[in-house]
Amino acid sequence: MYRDYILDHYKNPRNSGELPGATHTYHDSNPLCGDELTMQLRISDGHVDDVRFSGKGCAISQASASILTEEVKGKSLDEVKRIDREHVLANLGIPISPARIKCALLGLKALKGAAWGLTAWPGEEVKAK
Amino acid sequence: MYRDYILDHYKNPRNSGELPGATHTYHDSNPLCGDELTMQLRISDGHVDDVRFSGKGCAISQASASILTEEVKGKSLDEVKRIDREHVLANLGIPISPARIKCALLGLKALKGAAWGLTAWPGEEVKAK
Amino acid sequence: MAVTVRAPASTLDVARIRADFPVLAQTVRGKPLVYLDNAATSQKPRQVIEAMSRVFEEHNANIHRGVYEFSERTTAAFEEARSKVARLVNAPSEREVIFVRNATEGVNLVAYAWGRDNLKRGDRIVTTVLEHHSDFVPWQQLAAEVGAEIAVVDIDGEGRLRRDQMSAELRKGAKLLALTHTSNGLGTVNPVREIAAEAHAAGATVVIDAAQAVPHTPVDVQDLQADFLVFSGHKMLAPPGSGVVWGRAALLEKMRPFLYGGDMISRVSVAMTEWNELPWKFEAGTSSYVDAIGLGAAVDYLWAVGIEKIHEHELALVGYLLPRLSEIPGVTVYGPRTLDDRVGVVSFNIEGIHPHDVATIFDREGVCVRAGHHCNQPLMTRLGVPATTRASFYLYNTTEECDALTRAVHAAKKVFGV
Amino acid sequence: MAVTVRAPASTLDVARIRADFPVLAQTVRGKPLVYLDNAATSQKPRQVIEAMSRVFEEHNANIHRGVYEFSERTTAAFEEARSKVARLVNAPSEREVIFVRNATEGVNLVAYAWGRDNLKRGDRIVTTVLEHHSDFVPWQQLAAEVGAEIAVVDIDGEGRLRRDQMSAELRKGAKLLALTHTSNGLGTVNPVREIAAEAHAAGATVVIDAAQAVPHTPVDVQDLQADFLVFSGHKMLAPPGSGVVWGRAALLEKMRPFLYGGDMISRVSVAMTEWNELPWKFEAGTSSYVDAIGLGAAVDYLWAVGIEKIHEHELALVGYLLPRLSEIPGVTVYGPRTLDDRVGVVSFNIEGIHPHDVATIFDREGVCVRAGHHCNQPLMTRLGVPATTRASFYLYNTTEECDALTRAVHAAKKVFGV
Ligand SMILES: Cc1ncc(COP(=O)(O)O)c(C=O)c1O
Ligand SMILES: Cc1ncc(COP(=O)(O)O)c(C=O)c1O
Repeated sequence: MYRDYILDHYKNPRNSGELPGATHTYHDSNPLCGDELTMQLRISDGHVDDVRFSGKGCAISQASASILTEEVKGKSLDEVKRIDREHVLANLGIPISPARIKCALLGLKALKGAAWGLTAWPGEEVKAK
Repeated sequence: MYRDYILDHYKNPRNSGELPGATHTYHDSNPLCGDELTMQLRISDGHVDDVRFSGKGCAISQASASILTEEVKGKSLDEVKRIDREHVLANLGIPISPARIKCALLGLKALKGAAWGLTAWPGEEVKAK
Repeated sequence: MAVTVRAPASTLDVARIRADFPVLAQTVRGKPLVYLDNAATSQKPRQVIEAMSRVFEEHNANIHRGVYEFSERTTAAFEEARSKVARLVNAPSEREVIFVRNATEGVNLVAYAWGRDNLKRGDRIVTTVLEHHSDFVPWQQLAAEVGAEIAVVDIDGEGRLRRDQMSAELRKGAKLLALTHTSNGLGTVNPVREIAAEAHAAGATVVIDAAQAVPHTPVDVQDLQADFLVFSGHKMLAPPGSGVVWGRAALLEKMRPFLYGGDMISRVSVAMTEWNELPWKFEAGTSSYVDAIGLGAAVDYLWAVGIEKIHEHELALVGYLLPRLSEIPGVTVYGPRTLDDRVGVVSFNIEGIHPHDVATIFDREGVCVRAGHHCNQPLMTRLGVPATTRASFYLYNTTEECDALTRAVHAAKKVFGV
Repeated sequence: MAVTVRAPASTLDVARIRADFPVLAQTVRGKPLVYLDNAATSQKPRQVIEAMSRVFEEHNANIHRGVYEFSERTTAAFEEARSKVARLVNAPSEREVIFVRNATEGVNLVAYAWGRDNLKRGDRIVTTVLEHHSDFVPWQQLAAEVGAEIAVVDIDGEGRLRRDQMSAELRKGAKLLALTHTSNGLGTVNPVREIAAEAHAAGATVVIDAAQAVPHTPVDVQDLQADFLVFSGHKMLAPPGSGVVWGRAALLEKMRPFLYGGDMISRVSVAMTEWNELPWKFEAGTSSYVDAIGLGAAVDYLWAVGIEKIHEHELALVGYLLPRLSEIPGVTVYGPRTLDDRVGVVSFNIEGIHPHDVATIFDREGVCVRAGHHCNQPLMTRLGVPATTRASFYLYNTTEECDALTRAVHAAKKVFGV
């Protein structure tokens, strides 16, 4: 599961940090692992002008997010909305065990949240106290 | 379990009915079976002058109560208070299966309740609604 | 009381089925076991017993939180059981299937987590005299707590629900309908779909007790238009400890949780807590995951046999037993006298013999039946009896066992000279 | 971090014990299984697996209500399991032992049935940052419902409870103390007896979460002076589905029931209900009687081995592992650095590797450990980490398995180049 490719993205994340002038931002987390992830997009003319992510967590979640940012740059918003789980898992190029699927897909979830302009994931509104 | 002796007491209960001038009365029941049993004692000079029971239910509970009434007549109140489960089960002269123990001892329970002058069995006060 | 009914034919290969149930080869006091207490609990096929042992022997680990293979395998088996249950009752989504201990806990879950927030002083709860204590006492107590009223719909002389009375009660307005799909005391099947429609029209939420339905007949929560439906695995070949609440996602999402603790949370801080998603929001602490996996195996078994066929088989047995039992002098049979809308439950009494004495004598003949109030005291009061003797069938029972039962009735009459 | 501890000697015949656990002979990805997730759930010996199958194969029937031999045999086995549990924790009476699904349901039972009637606005609940979510969230939610306050006592740098703070909080007055006997996150054992005495002096009722205590050390409810004590069978060789609440009879008798339905009643009419006697007043519906019988067999097994010896064995393993693990560069161990007042739980992190990645790599080596927050989010927040990796021992673990763990740490470091 920990091929050099993954470890490289984990240790040297691409497009990491704060995005100045971001038009779309979404934060998500996986409380089970303590993974945290924020995706930011700057959209102009319906296309991804720039993208950044920031977060902390396991190698799988951070590498998966890093790989995703490389892919979406320049894509249209519609194309971004169409990226699916299978595609992201295939991108990682390694078998992901069931317990780690959520880690692998956290970046995609945050990306979709940003692309659709969500403020909370449907059905996951905070239902506290 | 259904020896003639038991069936005879069931069909021809001894000391059955209402006891005029009863000094001690106790009613108990076994909701699981729907057995109901009232024991009445007339005590004078600390001795059982007369005893009656009334009730309805299974052969075991009714026969056991009937046999018990025959036994206690003339006994002192102290002697009645000392009658124990083992004695009653031995009196029946047949093996009683675990599920029927409560039936076999209902008469004793009502008798003790009467002898001790209880209004409710300790720990079984009605805890309703 | 003479009863004649046209018995349908059974298409089950009962000999083959019986070979799957190790307990049925047992004897009681030297006589073959005749197990006719299936409404209390069913026996288990080796497929279920082995599915459970296999977890312990091959990959046991706590579910949901383990990042290692055994935990993943056990979690997969547990969630697969949930999918099977969802398909069994045609739930729109697995998210709506909550594992609990038994039907009783299921009703309590709804009473605590939905009822306390949705019922208030003066609201009306409509229910029936056929309810098992588990679908009656939780509502009675909740009504007392919040100040709601309870209307209890009666039955007719054959133990069928008074439909006119039910409609009238619902027309008066109701916030909740608590209705048993199938009576465990008499075997009556209620017209749930029709009544649920009337209840919805009256603005009521509909809770169905399907503890005696799911094991014996096809049940489709969407077709019934239920809002909540509960049942117990142990009455359908699965182990005790495997019960189910199905509920509409829209309701479950709005509800507060019931039990609080591990696994049902998403995030906990000293100040506040966020809940997990459905269905786990309602599954606090370590689930009875091996029991649930046993239920999954039981569903597989029932499917392979065919639930519709099981129902026909049981009706065939009722059709065989009912006339034979009814013709014995002194025997009174309670409940439906025909095979319409009923399951394989036959309740009766023998004049002059208390049901407990009947059951004790039956036991000596190897015949296991239930004697008592069957957790149906309001129904017993309605019938005017302290208790009944009840025989209840399942897929492995035979007409020979019906004969053993009638022989046992004669034996009891002989002992008591009635 | 260098740690040296004097390891006591183990007197267990571990090879013989391991032969009783079929799952331990399994391999994972071709490597021998090294099961170090016992704080999550334990493995089961064949004695327990067979005790359960035996019920299904030999005399399965629903308990308590059947007037026939199978029901009587199953009831006897179930109630015998209760007696065993009562003796295990030295309960004054079996009437005080209530079977529930797990420790979580146990805490909720107390919160609903005792808490709702005894806590009111402004009352104080004292608890600790060591609590498992199951002994924290129920109180947090109850406090919010009734308007009570919660005080959360902190730990020191070694993960031991701040006794001074605990005393101070209790002196301010408390209606309830909710205290874990043993921390599942760090292995700390709390001085329960002393704290319970202070709590009683302050007028508080004492609820002890003994989920990590009863499986690993002798627990005596009378000696501890607890009012309620909960634990889970699945962490002590028994199946999931077998949990226990012990409570003082005087309190249980005054409490309202928790779940309503069959078996917990004595008499039901449309207008009112009378409750059954203890303990059945708190056991509604069909109990998980086979799981409970499995717990009885587990208690037999633990007794035969000796719980004090199991405790010593686990401490010997901690004494072996702790120095070896601590000397690996980049490894941080959380919790007590000595063997005093602790059990066989070792929580740690490797710098530069997230615990989930650690656990995934361990899994490839056949080593099963837990990675995450261990249902201890307030504790994780306190430690300033999102998660830890946790190894936890039981009677069948060996020093060779400790070596496998340290080898796996080195493997993980190599993969991540740290
Ligand atoms: C200290 C402690 N309390 C409570 C629990 C909850 O146990 P269960 O999930 O069996 O209810 C656990 C189990 O992880 C525990 O370790
Ligand atoms: C109609 C009905 N409802 C509810 C129950 C309660 O089931 P359990 O004891 O499994 O909770 C039963 C079982 O007797 C039943 O027959």
